[in-house]
Amino acid sequence: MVGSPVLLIAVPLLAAFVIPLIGMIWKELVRIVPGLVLAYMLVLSVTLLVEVNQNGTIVETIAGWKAPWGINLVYSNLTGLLATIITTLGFLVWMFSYRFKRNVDFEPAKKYFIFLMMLVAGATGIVITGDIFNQFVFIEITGISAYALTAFYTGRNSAEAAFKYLMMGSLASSFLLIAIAIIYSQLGTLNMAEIASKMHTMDPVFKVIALIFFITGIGIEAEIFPLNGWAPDAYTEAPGPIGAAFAGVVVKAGIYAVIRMVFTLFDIPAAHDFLITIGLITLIVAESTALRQEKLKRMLAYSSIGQMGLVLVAFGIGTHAGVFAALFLMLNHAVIKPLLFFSGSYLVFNSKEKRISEVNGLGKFMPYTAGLFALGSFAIVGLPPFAGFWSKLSVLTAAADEGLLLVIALVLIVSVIEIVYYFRVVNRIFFQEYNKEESVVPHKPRFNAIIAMTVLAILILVIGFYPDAVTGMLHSASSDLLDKSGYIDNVLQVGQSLIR
Amino acid sequence: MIYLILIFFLLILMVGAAIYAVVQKDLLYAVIATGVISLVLTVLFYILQAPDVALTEAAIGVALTTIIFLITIRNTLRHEDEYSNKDKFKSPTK
Amino acid sequence: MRKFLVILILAVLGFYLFEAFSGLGLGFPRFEHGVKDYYLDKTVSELHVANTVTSIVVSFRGFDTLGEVTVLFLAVSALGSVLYKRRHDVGSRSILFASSGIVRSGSKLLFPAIILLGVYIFIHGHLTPGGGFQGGAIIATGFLLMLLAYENFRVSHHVLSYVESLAGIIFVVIGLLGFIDGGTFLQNFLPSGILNELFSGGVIGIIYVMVGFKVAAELTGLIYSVLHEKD
Amino acid sequence: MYKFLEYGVYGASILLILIGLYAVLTKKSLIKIVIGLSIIDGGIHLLLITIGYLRQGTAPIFSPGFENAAAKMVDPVPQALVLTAIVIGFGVTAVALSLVIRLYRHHRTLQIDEIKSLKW
Repeated sequence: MVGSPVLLIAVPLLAAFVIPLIGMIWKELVRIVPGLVLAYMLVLSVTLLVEVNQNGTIVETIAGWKAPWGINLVYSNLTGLLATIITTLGFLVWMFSYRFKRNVDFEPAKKYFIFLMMLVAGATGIVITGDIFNQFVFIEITGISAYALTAFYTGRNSAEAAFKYLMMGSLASSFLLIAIAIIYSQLGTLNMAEIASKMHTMDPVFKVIALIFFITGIGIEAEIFPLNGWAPDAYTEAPGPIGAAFAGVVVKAGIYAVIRMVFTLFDIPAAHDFLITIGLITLIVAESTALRQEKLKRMLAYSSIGQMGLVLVAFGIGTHAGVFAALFLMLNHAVIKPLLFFSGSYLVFNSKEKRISEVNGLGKFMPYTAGLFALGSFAIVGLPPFAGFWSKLSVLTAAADEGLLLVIALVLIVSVIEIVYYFRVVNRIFFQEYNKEESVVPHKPRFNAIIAMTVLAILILVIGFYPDAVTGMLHSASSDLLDKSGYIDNVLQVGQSLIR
Repeated sequence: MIYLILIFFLLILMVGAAIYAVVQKDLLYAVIATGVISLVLTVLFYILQAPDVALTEAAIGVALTTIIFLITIRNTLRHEDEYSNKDKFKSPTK
Repeated sequence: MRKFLVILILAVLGFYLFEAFSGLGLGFPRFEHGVKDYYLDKTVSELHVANTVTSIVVSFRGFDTLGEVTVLFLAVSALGSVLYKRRHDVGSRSILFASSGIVRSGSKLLFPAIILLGVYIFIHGHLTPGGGFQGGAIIATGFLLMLLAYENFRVSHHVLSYVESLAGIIFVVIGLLGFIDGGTFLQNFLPSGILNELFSGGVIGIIYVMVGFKVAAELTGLIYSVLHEKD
Repeated sequence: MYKFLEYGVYGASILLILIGLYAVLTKKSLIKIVIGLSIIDGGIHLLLITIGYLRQGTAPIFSPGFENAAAKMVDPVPQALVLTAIVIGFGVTAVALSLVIRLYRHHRTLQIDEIKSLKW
């Protein structure tokens, strides 16, 4: 036993309280300590994942109260996989932004790293907790860190984006609280496993109302279609690496919360059709909006929303193959989109407007960054030798098994749209003439940023050429998600064996 | 009976204060009305046998939230429809 | 037009919510096997804590409380970073209104009493209504009173930051000690004493006092930094 | 008569939520939006406490000599949840107001349609 899941939450919280004190001793510690904590979280989550793979789900109780009564943390194949994705990205984002804002005052830099660490810790908490109110608390932790990071630049638009995000996030948490109130008033418990086991006794009307409130509440973090108004602005106005953190960390946690609700807590079959419908709408609207964008980060943001729509569609298929495809998509998106954000933020580093038209001919001046951006673009649209290809293929096969021809047709059309807008950018980078007036002044990426991007690129290539490296893990994670009674038994029984 | 009438009075006061807070154009009065809502909520929590929550609401809802709103209004604008004193700031000599 | 649409949506929403909740009934025991009976039982028989809300907030759902003080901590940090100005031209603070002599001397008289009340409330959090949040918020209102009455009343940012960090560190460390001692985070490792005595409930009292200090420091810091925001 | 009370308490808390939502969705002033958010919070807190209420119940605090009074106590769980939710709501309100102050600093207005430099 190397540690336990609770340390994934407790250590960053401890570090967050310690940082203001040690910052008075040596200022550099403020940057180093969050990195150490994130690295520790990464190592811990990986070792725990290995252990879970061998010995089965770990259920951790808090304060010695067995499962239905106390709060418990569930570290299974699924949650462990997502927690590993989240902590990996958190560490890479830290590494990318290590020397970020170095020339600026001490105060904002200190807070930047605290917020980044808490964003990752909160998202991990959302994923591994087994209690709906505890999940609400972690959503708030993630939310406040995200608002603060969005408003980090003192330019005029960032505060507006942050306010928009805060308004929607605050409404979302209100809806979540209403849903929690409905569930508690009916079942008298807050533990997810016990809710799932008692759900059949609940009045169907209440069930539907509660599920609607839940999905509206969490859908805002998960960027589901009518609720994603905050996302493009927040991605655009936040510092570059934070866009990657949103795409890789916050959204993953939100999607996990949605699917946990649909697959485990609520036994409403129509919810799957609902996921497919809402996912398709999200996909089409977001991708066709992305086509019209003029700013690079906005385009990436809409593309990210579209990918989440595709993930929801794949989850909505509901079979083992569908869930596998969805998890594969999430993994790939978590690897590729941060690379695009990282390299994209260096491409338009010196630009004020961050327009796509400004990247003309940058391929000559910063070949490495531009090459990585191109690699990310190829991977995300699903060109054969890269990572995205396998996940798109598995979505299509999963849909074909169920005979969902409309889904297949729409996904293919959308892929074409994706190819158009990504290749437009790649074409501008490599095949257009560099123009002194219009184009950006190239900016050489720092050493730590290059390492972070290279790690992501290697991951993409590994998944692309040798997908078997991850498919085993994804298969066990997807059977874990579909095994509802197993989840309930694990939580309630392991809880009982730990009675003091 | 008296008890019920008291509760109804409180509920009506609370909803009335909420409507007033939304309709009122003068933000200072709107904020005071929000404070009234919190105050009534405090009493209601006490009646509903939740003294812990009543204490929290009294300290945080009535005192701190109202004050922080008041400071914000003091630092910004007092009227909802007031269209900024932009011109004033741009040309103070005018 | 937009308003009518909104009112229509809200009417539908309100109808369903009212349908859902008016069927519940007010004041009847609803569920047979809810968690609340267990809590009410264990708080007397095992934890020896008189106030059930306290035992839930600190022990049964103590993780929520840890998250919650973190939310406040993040809110204070976010406030500081959002209102941060590069040029330190925040000289005098904006005064809400000039206070008269009566207010000044009244505040001076009330201030110790308010602080005492707050401390009393969070020390007796496990026996009487109230606890760390309530006591901390009351202490913060005491500081608020002084800040409003005296223009040049100063609270040291460093002291607030120290208190806040130390209280948070002690909270997590107590949790980790429970983890080392009993195998689960936040587990009680002290004798739980006798019901209705001041030293009862094991770590619950200590944790709630720490929460009290932390909340007081955080809320005071929050009010202070907003008050010093001058346009 | 008691039935009216039941409708009254639930109705009032739901009305608070709806009034707050109306303010958030239609009002143009930033501070009004934040006021709306805090009204919604108040409504939800009342709703939760009402769910836990027990007729003729007592507060969930044991006094000496009444250690077996658990059956007549109101539900303590929603109270604990509301306690947490109030503090979190205050934190979010404070962050929102600080953002309002910063927006005012830049734009010299609180009207949403004048601040619209990003697409809403």
